[in-house]
Amino acid sequence: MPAILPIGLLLVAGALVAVHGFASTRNVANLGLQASILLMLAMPMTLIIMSEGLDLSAGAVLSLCSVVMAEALAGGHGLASALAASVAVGLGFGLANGAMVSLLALPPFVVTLGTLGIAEGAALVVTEGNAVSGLGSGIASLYALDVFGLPFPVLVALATWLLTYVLLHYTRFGTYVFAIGGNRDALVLAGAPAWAYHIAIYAFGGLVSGVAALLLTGRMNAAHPTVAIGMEFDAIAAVVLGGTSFERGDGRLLGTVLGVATITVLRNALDLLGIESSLQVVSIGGLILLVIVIDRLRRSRREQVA
Amino acid sequence: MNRDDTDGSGQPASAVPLLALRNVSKTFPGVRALDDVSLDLHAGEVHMLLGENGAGKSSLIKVLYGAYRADAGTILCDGRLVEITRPADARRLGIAVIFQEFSLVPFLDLAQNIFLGREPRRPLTRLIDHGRMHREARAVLDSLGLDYDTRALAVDLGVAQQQMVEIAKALSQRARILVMDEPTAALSERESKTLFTLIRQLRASGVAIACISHRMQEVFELGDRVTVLRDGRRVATLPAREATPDQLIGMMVGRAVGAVYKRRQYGKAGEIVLEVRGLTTATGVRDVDLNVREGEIVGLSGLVGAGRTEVARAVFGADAIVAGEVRIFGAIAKGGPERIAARGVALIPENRKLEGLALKRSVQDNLLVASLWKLFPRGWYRAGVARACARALIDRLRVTPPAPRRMVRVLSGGNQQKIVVGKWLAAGCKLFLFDEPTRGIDVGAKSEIFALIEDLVERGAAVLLISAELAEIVHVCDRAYVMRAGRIGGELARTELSEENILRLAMHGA
Amino acid sequence: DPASAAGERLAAFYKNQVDPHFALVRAGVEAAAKEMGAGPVTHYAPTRPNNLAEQLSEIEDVTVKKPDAILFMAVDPRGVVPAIEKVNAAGIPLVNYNDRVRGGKFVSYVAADDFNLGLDAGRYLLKALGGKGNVVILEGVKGSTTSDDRVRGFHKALEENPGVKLLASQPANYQRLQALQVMENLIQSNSSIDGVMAAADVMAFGAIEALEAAGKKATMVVGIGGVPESIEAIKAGRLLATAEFNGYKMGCLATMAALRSLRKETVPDTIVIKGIVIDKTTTGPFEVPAEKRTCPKWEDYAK
Amino acid sequence: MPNNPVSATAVRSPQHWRHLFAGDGAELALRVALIVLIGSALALASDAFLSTANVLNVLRQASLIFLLAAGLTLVILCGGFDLSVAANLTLSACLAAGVIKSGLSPWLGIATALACGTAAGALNGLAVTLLRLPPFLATYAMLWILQGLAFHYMGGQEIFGFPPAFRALGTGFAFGVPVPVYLMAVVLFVATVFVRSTNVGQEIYAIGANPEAARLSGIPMRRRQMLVYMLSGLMSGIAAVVFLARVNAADSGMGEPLLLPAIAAVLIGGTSLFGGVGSVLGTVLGAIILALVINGMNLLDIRAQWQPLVVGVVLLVAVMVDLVARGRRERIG
Ligand SMILES: Nc1ncnc2c1ncn2[C@@H]1O[C@H](COP(=O)(O)OP(=O)(O)OP(=O)(O)O)[C@@H](O)[C@H]1O
Ligand SMILES: Nc1ncnc2c1ncn2[C@@H]1O[C@H](COP(=O)(O)OP(=O)(O)OP(=O)(O)O)[C@@H](O)[C@H]1O
Ligand SMILES: [Mg+2]
Ligand SMILES: [Mg+2]
Repeated sequence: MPAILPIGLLLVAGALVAVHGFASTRNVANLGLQASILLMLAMPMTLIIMSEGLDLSAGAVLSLCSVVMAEALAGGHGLASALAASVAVGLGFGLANGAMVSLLALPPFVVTLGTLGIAEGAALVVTEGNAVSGLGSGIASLYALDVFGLPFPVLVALATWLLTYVLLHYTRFGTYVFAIGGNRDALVLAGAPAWAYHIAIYAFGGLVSGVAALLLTGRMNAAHPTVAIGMEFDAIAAVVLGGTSFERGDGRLLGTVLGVATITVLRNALDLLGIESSLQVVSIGGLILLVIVIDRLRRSRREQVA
Repeated sequence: MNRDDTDGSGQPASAVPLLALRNVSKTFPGVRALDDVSLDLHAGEVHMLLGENGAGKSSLIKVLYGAYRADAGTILCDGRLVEITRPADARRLGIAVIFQEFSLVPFLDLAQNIFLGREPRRPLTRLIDHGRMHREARAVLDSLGLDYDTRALAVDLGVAQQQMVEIAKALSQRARILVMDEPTAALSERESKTLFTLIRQLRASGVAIACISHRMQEVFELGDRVTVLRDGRRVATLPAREATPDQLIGMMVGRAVGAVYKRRQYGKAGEIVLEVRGLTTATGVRDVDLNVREGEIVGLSGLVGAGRTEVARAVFGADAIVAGEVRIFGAIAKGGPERIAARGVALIPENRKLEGLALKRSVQDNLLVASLWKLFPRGWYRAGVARACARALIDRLRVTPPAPRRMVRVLSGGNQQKIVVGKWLAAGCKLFLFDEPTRGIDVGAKSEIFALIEDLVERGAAVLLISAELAEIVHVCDRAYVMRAGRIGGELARTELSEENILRLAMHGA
Repeated sequence: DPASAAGERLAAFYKNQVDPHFALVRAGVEAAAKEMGAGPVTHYAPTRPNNLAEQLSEIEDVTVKKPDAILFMAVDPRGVVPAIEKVNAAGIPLVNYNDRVRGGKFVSYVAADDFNLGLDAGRYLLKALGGKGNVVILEGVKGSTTSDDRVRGFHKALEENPGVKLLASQPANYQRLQALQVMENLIQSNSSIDGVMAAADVMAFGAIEALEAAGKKATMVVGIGGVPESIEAIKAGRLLATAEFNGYKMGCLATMAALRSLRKETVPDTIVIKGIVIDKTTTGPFEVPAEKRTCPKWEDYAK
Repeated sequence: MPNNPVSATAVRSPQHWRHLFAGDGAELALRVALIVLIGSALALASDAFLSTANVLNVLRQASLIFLLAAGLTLVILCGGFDLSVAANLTLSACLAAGVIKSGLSPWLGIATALACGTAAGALNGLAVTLLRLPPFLATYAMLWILQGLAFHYMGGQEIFGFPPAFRALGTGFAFGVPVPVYLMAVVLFVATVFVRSTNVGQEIYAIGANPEAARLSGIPMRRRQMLVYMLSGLMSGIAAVVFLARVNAADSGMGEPLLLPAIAAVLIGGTSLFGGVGSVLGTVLGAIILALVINGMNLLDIRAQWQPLVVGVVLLVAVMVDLVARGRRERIG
């Protein structure tokens, strides 16, 4: 189990004791809302990192999807067709990323840094840099919906988790995610169309971004061309804090969830404590450092025992 | 698929070959890997493929498996023309291949690895049926006499275990045609024997088997027919019974070489260069004592997993020492590889791809990496000098092609191994730790490498030689230590060196 | 009135912790809170400058903390509306300052009149140019109220002076280096630039550096702001003028509005801080460092 | 030396300057071609483009990115990564500004920037070598920490107004060429000689290509890694000085916008993120391509919203161009 578990638990325990209002119903709901978009980015990101890849474009693509969705809504289209448009854009970027990584064997970091620019630029050009609003109340009320006592965004995020879990552990696609990261040649030699599955990993990421745009847009009842840029780094940090490695297809979905939870709880608790923003910045760095140092120490002990 | 054990060596080959390659050619930029090669595989035969490193054996297999696309030539299956453009096509035709490079996925368990690409799925949901997969994997492993846990991750296996899983993976396909690229290179004698028994069973049940090996005795032990390749061409195909080792080697290298390298002369041992006392490591070495003298080749033998590699790594400073000491020229050796190497010690590691080579760098860069400071003591690297020096090493090692700027990744396995060995030659070392220096190397290259080792000791170097091939230890070493379960099981002087004695110590201790 | 001091807890929001303008705002908030006997103020700025997503989370978190009142400026005027509505629902009074939010309920909106700041600064420059010549505009972050309104003001000024030609209008995102490089590039394609209108002083400085390095000291630059650096530059004759965008006053007045409303006094729903155009002749009052400044009188603004 | 097949003195071979580009001549040529292509297009579209002044202008703008990216290139060649370069620049610049502004000598300010940069680099190095942390994450954590310290130190204020002698480092000209361009040339020359013509440089490539093999070849891996992270930190410090001198002010957000351009410059320059392949010369070309694109967009008065999109396309084009060269490098012996 990665080091994120004890540290996350410690953090939560500390917050419960020391932070006034942390356990209030309202705050728990906040935590859920704040974690949900990050979780949705981090789920496919886990698979992508397991496949020895990276997706720096996730935040920019999410922003663009949100813009597309908002433009569609503002243009009087229904929620379903707006979602379809957003998913199509996300999927398009995912496929493009995947194709360049899989078929042209370009490094994922470079490819997705390029598509980050393209997505960001496209969103800026479409919106002229302005936020898109006037979406009507449909998406906002969907966002505010409670289903079986769970807020809609949390439900969508949990569903994404469940879906990713089933995909990873109970389908060929998931098995091949391990294989593409661990030994792609083995998969090719096993007769599987590795290239297609490799594309599918990124396409899955784009698709989830397209759906996550629903939450992002709903949260603001508007869209902003650069709102989610930078979130991909939080997602990557969550994935790696959760114990997924950049090498050899070693990944843990639950670890990612814990990583997302820890980052969210930390920021939330610091806000509730009213800690200076500059110190918040330092403590985020400190948390990441702490987790990876502990992970490292534990691992070297295991290496010695083995 | 495992019928009664019958010795199938006498079975006649059927008239129509199960698989036939006709006039296959394959060119890589600058290299003609296969040149008009034809090959027949009949049901119930073991067809051995022989050839020097880079002769094109692996390429031939890759063509018949659809991993490479041939430039010319046809493939017939059951006498019918077939197209094999992708591995999936080959699988459909009942071809299974065990490749030279491992093809296990580290973070999948054994069952998932064995069934990679063929995962059983539940009918309705199309989700993977883990229960069935593990049951069937269990059955395959049992048939090989392996008690590995099907839930263990591949990453936790040793090299030999990985090779056995590779074999299980191929067997589980119930293929009609089974091709093996140096399956025994990573196995100990005992595991090899298990494999041979199995191969005979498969042959008896009508499977067509092709097998690449650099070990001459395997050709005669297993083979019904032998095909020899040289420089991408087929030299000859003949019944194994009618062939002699010298004849085959002659065909392979185009010149006469002894089957097993024989030490030319034994010199006088000088002062102690390496002395290890009570060495214990976290990697499983227990209380090891040994020493190596100037002008000596000392063997370190034992079954796979006995901990020989770990001894070498600990001496070289690559693994931490828990207890005991290592002395080099009498002085205690401490620190990491850079400190030990600076004192004139070289380690030729066993896993060339992971530990030995920078695959994306050139031959020249790899050859000189350990001797930079020897060649350029001031620290100024001069490319012209480096090039000339690399050329000299390439000539000495007979690396083909002799191109210093070629990327190491595209060299054949054996040539890669030569570079791993070669990179220490210019460093001016006095103690060489050779860990499986001849793994995957053809006989010609093998004798070249042993000549090189002998040359080193004649010039006063000390050598510790680890090899899975007992014959090498017996014929090359001045004396040998035999390890068992992390400890030294015993020491054998030159007069006592024999395969039986080594095996006795390796399995039962002194 | 300090008479009813009650130690109210305030939360104040900023768009970033990078721009000195917000440091002045913060100083004003602190000063007014102290003066009126409010409790400690907690300050919130996104850890990444101008990050909307982070600001949304901060609003949500602050709602849990339930301060007595919130002083709020939006990274984006529209995207924050649902979050503000939640604060409204939680019954926490808000004062909007600096950047207007396009929705939600606020006790008061305290801000400069960005359009007029742009117009005044623009007019000042064009008058100095004698109603003719070539100018360029450096915009701030697209979509922010401050930038958009100020640029509209510039354009109005240009309309009034048909003799002046607008050569280019490029965003430099309130960043000095970006303004510097945009200016360097514009100098190459436009041999004569007579004036520059920058939506904020930082960008004016970037432009000045570029112009001075190119030996074009004659080009006149106006900005909007009035941070200490601007005053020095005006005195040194590098910056022609700047339209006062007084962060200190804004912080003071927003705090006063919040506290007064908490103390059941009436507060106007809009407080416009009229700024003068600061030029060589009027730098005096702005040379006082933030810690020595005093808040303006409430009565002067609450008409 | 019993086992030396050849010794350095035994072989006399002419020293080729060409080896400075050994191995990736094709990639570099393609990048130069890309620059020529973009340049010709711009020259056709805008009269102002081909003036000496504008060419120097582009080089000056490229120099800041390059200074930052040069250190990053070394780290990446060595198989590492450094996400903290820009935050390091910010902190170094802020501290240096503080020193200069407090009336101390500008020299002391410069020393502060270089020392701060190098120290932060050393911390990265220690995290990677001593604690063996994954570089991407360790330097990401460092990014936050350095940025936080800069926020804390500046408290939202800015520090501005430096002595002209100091400012000359960023704005000055010598023989008609901007000072930062000289600095770029010097760093390019020194770094290229360092990686191509010293043993240590060769070792850096070897570590990047396969750290385990390099370690088992007796290369003092940790010392070399330490060195590249410290050099990267030093370059952040140097870039901080140029930045300060150029804009005449420091604020706590100054470096952040340079991070992605610096990474992009390295990547457009053809250095592989997997280590062991690439060159500093490539990075300079990458930085010039970036500056060129932005310059062109300004000259043609294209709205700045298009910038990220165009830069993204250029990055992808650059790496795709490599596909052509890649096969060549692998096979030509
Ligand atoms: N992908 C490739 N690209 C370029 N050249 C290749 C490639 N694969 C093989 N070759 C070349 O083709 C020739 C035959 O290689 P092959 O691997 O078939 O040899 P081999 O007989 O299996 O040797 P070994 O016994 O060393 O494994 C070699 O010269 C090798 O360098
Ligand atoms: N049959 C086995 N059962 C359990 N562990 C094994 C077995 N084989 C190998 N190992 C593991 O592998 C480690 C050493 O393996 P390795 O094969 O490198 O040893 P070796 O003696 O150098 O053999 P060789 O050099 O022939 O590969 C052991 O410490 C052990 O943990
Ligand atoms: Mg082979
Ligand atoms: Mg071994």
